[in-house]
Amino acid sequence: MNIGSIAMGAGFLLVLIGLWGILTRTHIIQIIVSFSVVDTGVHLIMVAAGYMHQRTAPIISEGLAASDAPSLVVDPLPQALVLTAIVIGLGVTALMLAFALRIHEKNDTLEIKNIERLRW
Amino acid sequence: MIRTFGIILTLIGVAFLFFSLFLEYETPLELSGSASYYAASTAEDTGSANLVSAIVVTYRGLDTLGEVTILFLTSSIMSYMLKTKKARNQRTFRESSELLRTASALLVPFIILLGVFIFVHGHLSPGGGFQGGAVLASALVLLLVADPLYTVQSRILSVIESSSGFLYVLLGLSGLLFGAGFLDSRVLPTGRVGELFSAGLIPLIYILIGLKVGTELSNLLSVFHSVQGQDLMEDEGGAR
Amino acid sequence: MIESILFIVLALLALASAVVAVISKNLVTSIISAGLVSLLASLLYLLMSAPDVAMTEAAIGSSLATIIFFYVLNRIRAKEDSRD
Amino acid sequence: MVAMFNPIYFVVAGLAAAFLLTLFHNRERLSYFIMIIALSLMMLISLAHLASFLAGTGEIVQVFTAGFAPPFSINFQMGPPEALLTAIVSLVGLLSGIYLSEQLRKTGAYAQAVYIVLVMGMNAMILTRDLFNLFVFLEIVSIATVGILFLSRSRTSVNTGFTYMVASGLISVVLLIGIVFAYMNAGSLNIDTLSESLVMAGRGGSIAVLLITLAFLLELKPFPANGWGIDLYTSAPGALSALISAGGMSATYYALAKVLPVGQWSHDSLVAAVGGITFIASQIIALKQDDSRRLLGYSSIGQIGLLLVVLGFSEALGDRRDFIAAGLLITHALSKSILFYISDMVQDDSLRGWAALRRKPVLLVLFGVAAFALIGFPPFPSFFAKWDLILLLNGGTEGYYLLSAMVLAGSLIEAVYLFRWFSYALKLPHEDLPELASPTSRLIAPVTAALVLAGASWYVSTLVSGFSQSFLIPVAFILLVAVIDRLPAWSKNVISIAGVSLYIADLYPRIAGDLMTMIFAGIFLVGAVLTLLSGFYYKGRRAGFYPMALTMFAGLAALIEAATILEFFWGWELMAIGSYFLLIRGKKSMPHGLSYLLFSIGGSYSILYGFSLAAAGAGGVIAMSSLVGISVMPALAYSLMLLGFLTKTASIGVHIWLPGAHGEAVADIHFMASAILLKAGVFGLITVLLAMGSEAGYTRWILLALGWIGVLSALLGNISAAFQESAKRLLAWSSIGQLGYIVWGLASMSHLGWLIALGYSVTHFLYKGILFLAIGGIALKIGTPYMYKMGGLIKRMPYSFFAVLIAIITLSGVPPLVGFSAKWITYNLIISEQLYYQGFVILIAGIIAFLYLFRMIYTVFLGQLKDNLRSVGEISIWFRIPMYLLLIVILVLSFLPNTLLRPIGDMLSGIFPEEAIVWTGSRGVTSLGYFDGAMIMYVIVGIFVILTILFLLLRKQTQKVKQFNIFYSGEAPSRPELSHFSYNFFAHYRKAVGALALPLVTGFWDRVTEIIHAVSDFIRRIYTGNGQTYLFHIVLYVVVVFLVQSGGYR
Repeated sequence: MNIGSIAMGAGFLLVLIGLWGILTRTHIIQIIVSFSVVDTGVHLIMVAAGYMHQRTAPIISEGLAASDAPSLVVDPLPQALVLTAIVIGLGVTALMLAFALRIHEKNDTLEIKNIERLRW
Repeated sequence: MIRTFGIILTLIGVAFLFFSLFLEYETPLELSGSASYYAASTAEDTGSANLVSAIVVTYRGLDTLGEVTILFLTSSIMSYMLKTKKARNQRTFRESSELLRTASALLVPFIILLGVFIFVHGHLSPGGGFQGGAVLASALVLLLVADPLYTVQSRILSVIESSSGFLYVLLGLSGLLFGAGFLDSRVLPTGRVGELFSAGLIPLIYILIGLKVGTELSNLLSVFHSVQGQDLMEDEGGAR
Repeated sequence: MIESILFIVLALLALASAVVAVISKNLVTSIISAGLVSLLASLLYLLMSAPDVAMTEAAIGSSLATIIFFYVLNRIRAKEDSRD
Repeated sequence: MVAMFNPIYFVVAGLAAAFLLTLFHNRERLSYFIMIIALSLMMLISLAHLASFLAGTGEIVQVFTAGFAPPFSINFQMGPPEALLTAIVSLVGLLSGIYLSEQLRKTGAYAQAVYIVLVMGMNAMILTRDLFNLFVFLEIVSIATVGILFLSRSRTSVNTGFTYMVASGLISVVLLIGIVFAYMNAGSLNIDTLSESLVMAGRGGSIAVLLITLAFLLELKPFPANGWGIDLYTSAPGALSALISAGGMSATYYALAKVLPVGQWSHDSLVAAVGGITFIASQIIALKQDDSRRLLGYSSIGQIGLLLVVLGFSEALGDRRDFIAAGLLITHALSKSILFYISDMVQDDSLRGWAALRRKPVLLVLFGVAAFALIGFPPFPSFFAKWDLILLLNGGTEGYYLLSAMVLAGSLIEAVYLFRWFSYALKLPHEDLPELASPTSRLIAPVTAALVLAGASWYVSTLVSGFSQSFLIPVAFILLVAVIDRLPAWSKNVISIAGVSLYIADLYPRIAGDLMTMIFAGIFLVGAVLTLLSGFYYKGRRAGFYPMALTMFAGLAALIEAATILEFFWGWELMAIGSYFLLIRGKKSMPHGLSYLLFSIGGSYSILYGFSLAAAGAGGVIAMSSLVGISVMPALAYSLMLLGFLTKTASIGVHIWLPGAHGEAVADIHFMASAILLKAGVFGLITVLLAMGSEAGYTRWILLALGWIGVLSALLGNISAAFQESAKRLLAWSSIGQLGYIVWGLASMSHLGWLIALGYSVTHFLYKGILFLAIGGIALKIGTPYMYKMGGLIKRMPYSFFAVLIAIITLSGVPPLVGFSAKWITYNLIISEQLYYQGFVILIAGIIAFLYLFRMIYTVFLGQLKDNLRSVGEISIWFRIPMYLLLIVILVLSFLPNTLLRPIGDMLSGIFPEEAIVWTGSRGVTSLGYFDGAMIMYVIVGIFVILTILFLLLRKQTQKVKQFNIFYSGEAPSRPELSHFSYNFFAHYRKAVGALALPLVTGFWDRVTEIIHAVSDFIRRIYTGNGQTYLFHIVLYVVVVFLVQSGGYR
């Protein structure tokens, strides 16, 4: 078992743990925390998807000539995607927190059960 | 109780789904598809030593533009969603120690320099606009820790933010007008791989991204920071 | 080999902090643990030859996000205190 | 030209403007101006491409960003679907931007920037061909959506926004995992190269594709995992909901359509199932909804469900899929936008609050346009789309019969709630109308949307095969009349009569040889002129009357002219719209108009289904001849068509709309509705029966059922008529009875039977025309239709009395008038076809007819003149003219029944060859005996003359009594009018046979409604409002779908 599989497995477990939190925690801040755990898990999965055994970072330097790159570097594309995903994740988290503040303002509580709601 | 049971069952289902995926995963031995193309031709195409940077800025530049836009959205939304009332006088922050204040005053320029270094060298070494921008924002964090009453010049921040965003789009357009497509970085000479002045537009764009991300994150931070001590604007309206 | 063991330890630590982040009733613990998950993940990225991602996760995922969490928490605490 | 409008400019314009805006964040006017410029630019780009595609000169534009070919870089594609969808998104984006100007300006530049980015993101989602890029723009759209949601700043909007964020976050997780695994399996993120990649065949790839599909499905808010999305509609400003519903859903839908081929369509059945469930469930839930925005939300989701069905059946629909999807999408986007814009102006969110629209008729019109477009009435694109959809679903090598039936059932439910709502707006009595905030600036958006919808309708109709453009000419004429609606009634009346007359002159040469067509053309169009003639009575503007009456007549004319079943269906639906609006003009007619429309729609869906089977049998040919010898489930097809037409003849079982609807209509409308409109049903029945014939084995049962339906309609209609207090309702019930005779006659499938049916069709038109005009005129004159408030009117209205008398004699079928000849043939039919059971009931029904006829002539015209009616005058000359024209025809036909019956008989000989009646002069001979109209007339007139002479001679011996030469028994009744002798006239009969007239059928339909409402109330309980529960629904949905689908991977 190489570290790619471990990372992949850990990523899935992180998502599961986070999902558990999202579905069972009743405090909105904790739901957001759980969500960021899910996010981290997904990022881990994505990086693992690009990982290749015994290869180096996709940066050409003195030790790595451009011509050798195809046989020596890991897949750079998932890394680029993760970069994007991380930044998007921060944006989403920040926005969720802003909503949490507003909800607190309106409802004086962050317990999801006690928040006024629309129905049916 | 039933609810918890249902959630457990559902998560077991999710676990089963993940497990099925996990079984299908194996680390590849060869680069496939587009990855092999990137590995083989990035240096030649763009002149960037950092393949990830080349992908982020050039090949998938549109994603990055979108990503910057998301941060922009977040900080814009924040600016009217968490609009605070005019500052009240009794703000409840502890005075921070003299030591901290002096230290931060000394550190901040270096941190900013580090951030700039990171995004200027994005095409050469790990790091780039996002990382550099985040470092810039952390300088602000330090300032705020040292002096909670520090007022951020949000006007300047937003001018930098907007104009770097606008310039980013313009640089992209220049690719369309003088190069082969929107965001084509080969409008400037690609130079020799590994040199500071190489990789066409990539360093320029990364600088703009760095500035933009840095200011956006700073904006976010300062909005959240200011929220701590002040009340939010009242909301209007009733049912709707 | 050592790399693998290190990797497994880090991964287990990350999972453990994730569990703490989700289970803990204390919000501060939760937030710190979640930041820790990010930090550990960024170490994992480094080991997986993804320095760019590692830097980003460390700078954005673990530090900035945590700071924002604390700002919000402070605000809510302050408000609840002033009400009591 | 098009090259100037590089699709990448969507992004450039959007982002450049957004970034620029915030530089001017304290100059709202300038920043708002920049926003509008950017939005207009986006619209210009999409319109340029759309125009070039429509003109046929367009080529698919591929844009490679960064100058590298995909899959190495991200590319945009601008083809016809992209052009159309970006045009819709940009249009609604611009309109909503204009509509929201006040809020956007107040909230400032940042909100405007978010708004632009939202519209840009939707467009980019449509254009991009890269999976991950799609994800990025999807995120942009969801974040911008919640951001702009905050414009409304209500408590619920904040809670909704949070749930929405977490939910779309979860969906992104599903999507991201799917994308990563797709990339791992195929080494590409480009949609086009992915779909070519065979690597996807592996299990990992399959799951990846499933996850991606599922993510976009979830974004489209499938039932039941959509609680997080529905709240959005309730809490967002209406104009924003318009953008989300029209733009966001179009973009996401197209994203899904792009993604499905990636998995080699392996999930099309999943998409179809999700769509079907969502469609039906949303419609049922919407039924019980009282909040207008939430209702619109459910309805939007339902429409998306239907679109998913279309997508899922891509294979069956073939190259018509895009046409159908486009038709539904355009209609949905534009009409939903209109409704959401209006919802912003209405201050009261409840459905009843929409009565406020009466303050501004133009909004009512827009509401109507949107509602009819959503349901799929002509001439809107959805009409043609729905037609194609049903035909293709039933017409493929594999017929999806159940599915198409479900689609129609769902549409019917949608019609129920939309029109119930619409009728609230039109007719709900409101003490004081709620407020309406409708400055003229806010009208720009909905009016523009309606105009675009009209343009799209016209364009779509040119794309349809089997539909002649000439059917649009009457529509254009109607629009013209609608435009001059401000003129006084008489001028519009003149124009209308001129229009119809011109039309008749044009039509006549084309149908001159075809007697059957001539008869119905005569009833429909000559009837049109006669009813319009009586319209001169009305003073003032009679707002809205003429366009609607003409719509009905245009529909009827289209029935006659139809060369294909599509055109026939067009006419049928057009007629339904027109007649609905006519019928609801009465004061208390709202609920009845609604039930009329619902039975109409139910009936027309039944017809549509039958037609689709016919077309399926004919291999897609839709000429009228395809109705003959249907090969796909013929018994069902014919039964459904007959059932559909029976709703219009108001036969027993589906009659419940008629008494109320007709009973409340004003005089000339009553004439149109009863004497003319019902014949459309007869025309339909004849069309179907001619095609069906009576040879095939199954026809026996169909005809037997049809015969009994006719018989029972005759009996129960007549009984109920006898118990009515309102003269109008009496006539309405009587129509049910009369149409029963016709249906019965047709069902016999014999020469004599059809002679009766056609004879009755003509005579019923004649005498009912007279009766409606007379009774309607009287009711107008004295202000009540109740017979116990009339009496003795013979002295005040002798002309009316005479006309009514003649009509009644004709109706009752006693000698000497033309009714008798019909009755005589009836006896012949009963005996010659040995229809003894049915015949017995028919005879009974005939006797009962005397009861109500006697009651009517007696209590209205005879007896004592009421005090308050002493000075009342004769009814309007404009009523008497058409009345007496009809009367002359009756008299002619009575003297010479052969002028009518003989040519009909000759024609019928072509259909039913047996020689039934031999005519010599006015004398008809059957195997059972003979009949001579002229001779009977002479005899009766002779007797009448003798009696008159006797009466005049003996007259001196009678004693004249003054009207008030009576005394009371000393007790003052509390409601004197109810003690009038003509109140509850047939109380004793009611005791005996009243049970037959009890609304058994009404009870049945009430129960059906109740059950559906109960189901609705039960299902909607899943929307608890708890955001966490909604998140759980999403996760559960993923798991269930995965478990269901993964069976196929092993």
